[in-house]
Amino acid sequence: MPIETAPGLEAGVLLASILFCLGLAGLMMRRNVIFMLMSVEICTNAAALMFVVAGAHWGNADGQVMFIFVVTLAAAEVAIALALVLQFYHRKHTVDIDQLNELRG
Amino acid sequence: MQGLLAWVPLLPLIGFLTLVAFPLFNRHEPSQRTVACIGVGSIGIAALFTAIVAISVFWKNPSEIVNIALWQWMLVDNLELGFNFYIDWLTLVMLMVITGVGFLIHLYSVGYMREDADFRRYFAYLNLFVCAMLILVMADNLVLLYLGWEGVGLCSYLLIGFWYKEPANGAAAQKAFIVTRIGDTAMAIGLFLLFYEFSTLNIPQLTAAIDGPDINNEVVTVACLLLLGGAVGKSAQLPLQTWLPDAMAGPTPVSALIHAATMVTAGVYLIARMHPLYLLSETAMTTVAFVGALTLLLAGFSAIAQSDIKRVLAYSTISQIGYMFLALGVGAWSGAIFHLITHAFFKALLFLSAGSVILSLHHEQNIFSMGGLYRKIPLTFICFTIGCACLAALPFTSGFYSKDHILLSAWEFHQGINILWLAGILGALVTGIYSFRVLFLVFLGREGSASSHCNDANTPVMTIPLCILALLAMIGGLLAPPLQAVFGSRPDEDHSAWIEGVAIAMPLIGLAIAWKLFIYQKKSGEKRSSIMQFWFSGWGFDWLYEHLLVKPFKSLAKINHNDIIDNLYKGTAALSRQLNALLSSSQNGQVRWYLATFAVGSVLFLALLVAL
Amino acid sequence: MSAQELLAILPLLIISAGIVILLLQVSFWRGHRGALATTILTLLLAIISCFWVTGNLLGDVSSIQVTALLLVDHTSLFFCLLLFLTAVAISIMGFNYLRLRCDPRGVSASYPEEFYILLLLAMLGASTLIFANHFATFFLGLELISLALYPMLGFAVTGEISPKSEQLQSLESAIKYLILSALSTALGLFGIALIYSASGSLDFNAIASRMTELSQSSTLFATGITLLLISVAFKLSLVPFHIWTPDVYQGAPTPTTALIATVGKGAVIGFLLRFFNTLDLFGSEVLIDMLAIAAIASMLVGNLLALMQANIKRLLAYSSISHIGYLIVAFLIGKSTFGTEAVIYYLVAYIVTTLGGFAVVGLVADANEENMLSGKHPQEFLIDAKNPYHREFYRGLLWRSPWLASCFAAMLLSLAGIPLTIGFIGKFYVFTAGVEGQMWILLGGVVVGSALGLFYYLRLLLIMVQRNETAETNSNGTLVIATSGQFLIATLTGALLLFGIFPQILINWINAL
Amino acid sequence: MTLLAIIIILFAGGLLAWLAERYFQAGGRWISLISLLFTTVLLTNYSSFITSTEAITDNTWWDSLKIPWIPRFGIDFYLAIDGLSFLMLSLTIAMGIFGLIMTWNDIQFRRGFFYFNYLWTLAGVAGVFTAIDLFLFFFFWEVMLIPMLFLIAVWGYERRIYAAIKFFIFTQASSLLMLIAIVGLAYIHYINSGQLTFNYNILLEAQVPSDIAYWLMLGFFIAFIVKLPALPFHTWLPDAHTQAPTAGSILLAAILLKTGAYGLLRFNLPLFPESSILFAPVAMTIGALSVIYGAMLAFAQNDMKRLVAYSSVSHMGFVLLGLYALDTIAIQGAVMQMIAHGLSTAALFALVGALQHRLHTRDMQQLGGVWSKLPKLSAVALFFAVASLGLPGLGNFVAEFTVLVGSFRSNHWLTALAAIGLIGAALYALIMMQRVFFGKLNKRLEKPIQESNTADLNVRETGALLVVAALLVLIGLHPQPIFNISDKTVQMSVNKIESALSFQKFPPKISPLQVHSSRVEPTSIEDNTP
Repeated sequence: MPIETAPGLEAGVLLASILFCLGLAGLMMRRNVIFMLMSVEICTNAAALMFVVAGAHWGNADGQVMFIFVVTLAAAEVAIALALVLQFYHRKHTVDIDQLNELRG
Repeated sequence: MQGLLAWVPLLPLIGFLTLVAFPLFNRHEPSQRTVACIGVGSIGIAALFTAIVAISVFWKNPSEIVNIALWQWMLVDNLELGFNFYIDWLTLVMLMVITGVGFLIHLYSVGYMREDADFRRYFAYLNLFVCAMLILVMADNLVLLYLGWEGVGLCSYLLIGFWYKEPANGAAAQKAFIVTRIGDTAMAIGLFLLFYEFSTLNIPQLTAAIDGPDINNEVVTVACLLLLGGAVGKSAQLPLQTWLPDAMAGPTPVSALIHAATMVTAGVYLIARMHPLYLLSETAMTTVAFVGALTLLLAGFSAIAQSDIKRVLAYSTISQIGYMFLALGVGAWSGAIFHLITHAFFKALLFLSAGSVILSLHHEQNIFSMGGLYRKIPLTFICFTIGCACLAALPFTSGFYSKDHILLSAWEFHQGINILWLAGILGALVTGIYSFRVLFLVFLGREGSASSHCNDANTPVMTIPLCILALLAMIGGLLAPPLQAVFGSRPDEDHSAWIEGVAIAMPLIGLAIAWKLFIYQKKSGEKRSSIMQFWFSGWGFDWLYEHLLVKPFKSLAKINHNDIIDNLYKGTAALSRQLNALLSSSQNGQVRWYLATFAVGSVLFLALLVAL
Repeated sequence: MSAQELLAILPLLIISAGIVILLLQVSFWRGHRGALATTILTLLLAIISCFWVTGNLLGDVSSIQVTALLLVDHTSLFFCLLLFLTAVAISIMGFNYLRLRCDPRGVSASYPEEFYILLLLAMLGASTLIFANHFATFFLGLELISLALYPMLGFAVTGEISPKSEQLQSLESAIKYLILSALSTALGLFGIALIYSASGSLDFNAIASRMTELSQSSTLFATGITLLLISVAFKLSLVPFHIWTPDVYQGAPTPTTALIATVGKGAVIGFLLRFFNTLDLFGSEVLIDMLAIAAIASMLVGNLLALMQANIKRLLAYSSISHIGYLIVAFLIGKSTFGTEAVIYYLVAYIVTTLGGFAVVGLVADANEENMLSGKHPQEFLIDAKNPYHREFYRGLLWRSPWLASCFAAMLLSLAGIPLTIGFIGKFYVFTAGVEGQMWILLGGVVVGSALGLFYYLRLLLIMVQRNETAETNSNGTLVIATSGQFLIATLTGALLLFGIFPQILINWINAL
Repeated sequence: MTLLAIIIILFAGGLLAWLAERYFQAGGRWISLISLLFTTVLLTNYSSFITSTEAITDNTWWDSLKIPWIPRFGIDFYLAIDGLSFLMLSLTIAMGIFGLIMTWNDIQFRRGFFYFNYLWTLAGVAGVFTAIDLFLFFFFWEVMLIPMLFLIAVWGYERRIYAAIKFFIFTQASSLLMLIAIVGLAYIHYINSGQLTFNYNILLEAQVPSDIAYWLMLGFFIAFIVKLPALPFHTWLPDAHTQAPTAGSILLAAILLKTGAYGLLRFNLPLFPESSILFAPVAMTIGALSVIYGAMLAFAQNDMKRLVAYSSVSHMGFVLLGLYALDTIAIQGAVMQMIAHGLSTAALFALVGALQHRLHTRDMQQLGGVWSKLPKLSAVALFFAVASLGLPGLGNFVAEFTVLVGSFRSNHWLTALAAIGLIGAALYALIMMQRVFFGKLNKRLEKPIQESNTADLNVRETGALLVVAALLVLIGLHPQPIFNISDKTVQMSVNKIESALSFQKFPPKISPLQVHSSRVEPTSIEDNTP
């Protein structure tokens, strides 16, 4: 049952978008893979936040459920990512993403 | 009886085929004797048949017409062409000239070409030529005529370039073919126009259709002019006359047969054949007349300046055909044909005797290195003299009668002194000059460089034709064919005597001048006066065409040698290769750059969302 | 959740069961062949179950709603079927790939079995995505695929004996894909969130019903859809989100490449069809135009990029970009069943051909690898003619191993859309769709694209038929491909020709489902 | 049934030839020869129709075969033959045999595969000439390209890859336009009649709004003139011809080019009469320009093969001119030109091939004075050169003359322009004779002639060439049978045109608007799923 759009929603959208943009910026600026992963997390969480806001706005639980999903996903993703980064470090002895440009053309 | 006529063109064809097919059946070359038998024999029989038919069928009534339908050639929509022959007296005359003179020249060739390795090829070509020429004159529709027309063109090409090892000959041959082809194309377009207008190309039907009430005169004029284009090309008249002098590169008998007696007169035949059409168009007639007049003068003057015996004859041929055109132009159809016949006789005679001179001098053709040959080769001398006399139209030679006829008609044409007549008269004078000039330079006067090692190369096979031709040239004046049925007879009113007088006087004056100028001229053609030089080069037409047409075309072709249009596609290919390079550089393997593009892409999409 | 519903999602259940079994099996008794057997068995069972479920969907019940999350209908089942078959092919490829690169008895033992587990996981994700009728399931499926893909992309790393450079490239591709796809996921999530906040629901049907009252032009909603579309476009590697494709394709182990190129895209297309149909988004000009632009861009850019490409895996990557572009043309003509049919047919053509292409490339590389391991040739990737992924390696292949070359030629011709192959019929469908929708610009794009495409396909083709003047190309010797591989290629070629010459068969199947 | 048999024999023969290579080297060509002869025998089934063309006035097709293929789109495997198809088919087979015999010993590398491609090309072309279902037509249209591609790319000369790809991209890209046009036509017909079909006979009655028809017509037209080829799409031809092996060039020149002309006559004119009338002046201009331009380029070439190739551009220009004169005589002439050009040019290519085989060059700067060494070859070459410059009494003349006579009736100036091409033809033909055969023997040639005791034409070659020559003479002197055979087809197109002309007085009923309105009920091609 939609409550007619409270000011909360716009604010939430705004906040989330800012958050997302921050993440994106970090992603593009950082060269250290670890930090890049963090930035991705920020982006993801921005989305998650959006869900929560929306859920609150509509007053139903789906938002929260999605939030759980997102968090889980993030965890899994990071786990794999770290494994890969580890391998990367093994072989190149660096975590600088720009070293990772053998494939091109 | 009439069926024999179908064999007349067929026999040379058979001769040609057998000669060509020889190597298919046995590997070593046949003996000259066999070749000669086939080559000459086929023409001989053809001539015989013609004679038989002429005597049995045509002799009695001059209005006899024979139609021979062989088979349906094309029948599409309303285009109906038969492979049919149509023989009236005009055709018959041509037949007799072609087969008769042709036979003599064939015979002569046996002697002339005896040393040549390609004996068989020579006679094959010659037979093919006769066949084509016969079809040309016998055709009952213009397309069939065109077939013969092109056929003779091809043969002339092959025979001019007969000694193919010499590049110059090849060039001359090409020139001949292409220049005539230009005329032929005009003629072809003329045919299209005629068909478009009258929806038939059958000559009798055309002549019938012309009598119809509503005739678009412009169309007829244009058609006539286009046909004239073809005629001008074949008959080496202005402006397409340049090929004939070069065509002398071929063996001399060839020059005699093709470039004097028969092929070059095809144009005259064509116009005579289509005369009902021309009668409808004043413009066309006058054009023909003036082309003739102009040509005969130009060629005549050029002939005076030549140093090569054959080129002199070539120019004289052009100028004589000019006379014929003049005659056609003034409507003296039968006169034109009559001159055609006599010209065939004496010009063939001249060429053949020239040939024996050349042969006797081991292929020396420069008249300035000849002289005083009358002792060495008397027979040739006599024949040549007769020829010259006829050419110059001295009284009581065949040439005199025909040319006189032409001059008179030119006079009648405007009832009095007029340009055409004057041109003819002047031409007669010039003719006298150049013909006797060459006679004197070659046979009289003091000996030239080449004259010393001259030994008579005449063999019976060569002398017999010479004598016969000489005889014909003498008495040819009496053989005026009965062509009234074809052209309709015109009342010939009597003329004041002085006109005749002028006509008779002119050649004699020419003779005198020639004697004055050339009999003791020192034997060196080196330094000519500029005017002579100009005439020598045939009034600079070659130069003109070279710079006006040939050079531009060649350079254009060279510029576009590899197809400008292709660059369009090459360009496209290059462009896409560039784009490929550009885009590939975007794939630089940098993750952060990739992220950036991703971001930009997203922004773009959102922008689209706003924009759209 | 009734029994009928449970039965409806039988394929999912079977796959999941298969995963569990495989896990247990691996943990107790490692064995490459065993793992393969189980995988294929599972997949076959799933396939059969698909048919069975289809059998149940008769007459009035054209589709079964399983809770709010899943919806089983004919189209989705067909997609499942298709993808499972693909998976079988991929597992065979994987077997040949890993056979040479992992040896459990090595110093640091490297085990191939996990590959199959991941494969099954990906399939589970894919089928979930296809059945998804709710953003939660959509998200779940999509992520399941991605999460399974990351390790598969990097799988060469475990193969100790595989060449070092190969390992590095594989790793690189994995990391690149991970970061980029994580971002796109986040974006997609954000989009979903916006949609949710606009419509207040995550269920497609609910959203559809809501859309009627909430105005179409609601900014939030539109933005949300756009963002979602972007992340989907990323998965489909539509321009301008294509840029990861070549690197990832090139670096990854060839079976994985095949997987990501076929299943990864196929599932997403399946989802897209349902999503657009349920929400009836074909109505909205904006989205259509967006997709159209992306499609044209993909055709042109993809082909242009491929034009001079010498590395065959990259080449196929680029060509796949352009092919998705063509597919979108068919997709755009909307909810008419003909549109769906066209999309499906083109997808089948695309999958068969792409699989074939990658199969050949992979197996050729494997054969070459085998020669190297058996010490026939010193291994050196510097000379192009020795690099099994380079164009030059294929010079004169037709004279060395005719059958293989012929099959590959067939694949290339199919990619180029020449008759006698399935690719041609696919293209014909696209053209028909384009004409029906009167999308002349798009058609122009297709024509130009195809013309460009011809160039590189033909060049590859003609290189194979070149008489090999140079001796050293001979030294690659005849390539002996493993029997299973031969079987696979033969089957794919067979299908390619069969459906190319008698398309009606396939059409009937599509319409029957 | 015969038609199917012909096509199948060719396909099967190809496969056999390929497999036979394994077991005995010479197998391929014998198998090809046998299968070709066999098809010839099959063709004689239709002799009855040739003799009596009036006998079967009711139906245009002599024989047809219809098997449902893709019911989903109403596509049938529909072959049929009429006079035109028969002529083209005979030409195809004849030239196939000719090429085979002329290049009997040329191919050393992978003979089996060569003859496989050779026969498959022929099969494809045979399909093109007999397919009456538009989809099927397109199908064969593409199928014939692939083997040709291989012929050029594998057995070609120096720049074969470039030539092959160029050839393929040109034809393929243009044919995609045709595919769009085909689908468009079928779709519009479907919209109007509710019946989805690609059947030519039915689509002839399709009511297409004139503006759309114009575009569709262009789609077909471009595909066909690329193949013809005409300005400005001709540039693939010189490369393809020059680089292809002799047999390939023969096929290209004699047969593949004809498919374009055939398509124009069979599809463009009858399917889109109104738009053809509108478009005719443009097309005729293109034709006339091609005549001139091709001749000029031919004249400029140094490579003998390129010269002949460009001469084909010039000759096919006449075909285009004739077809779009929309006049019975002209169209008949165009048909005649297809055949005559096929014969003469094929022979010329064969001769160039023979020359290159003996002297290892086709560059005219390297050649010269060949006549003295190879009189037979040169004589034959002379014959065909003369034929291609359109000497009366040979096939080409009949063709060109009829074309010009006919087209003069519809457009004076363009025809006059094209007639100038006759001069051009003389130029290049003679220049070729002069540079290659006449003149002194080129110094460069003495060595090759010494070391490889160069033999003149042998019995096999002479025989083949003489047969072709005889055919040309026959056509030149007695073309009537051919006119009669093709008459019915030509009449059909012309009638279409004329009815359209009369129709133009009262503008067509269907307006685009109406189409859109009628687009409502069957929005898409769904209702006729089997």
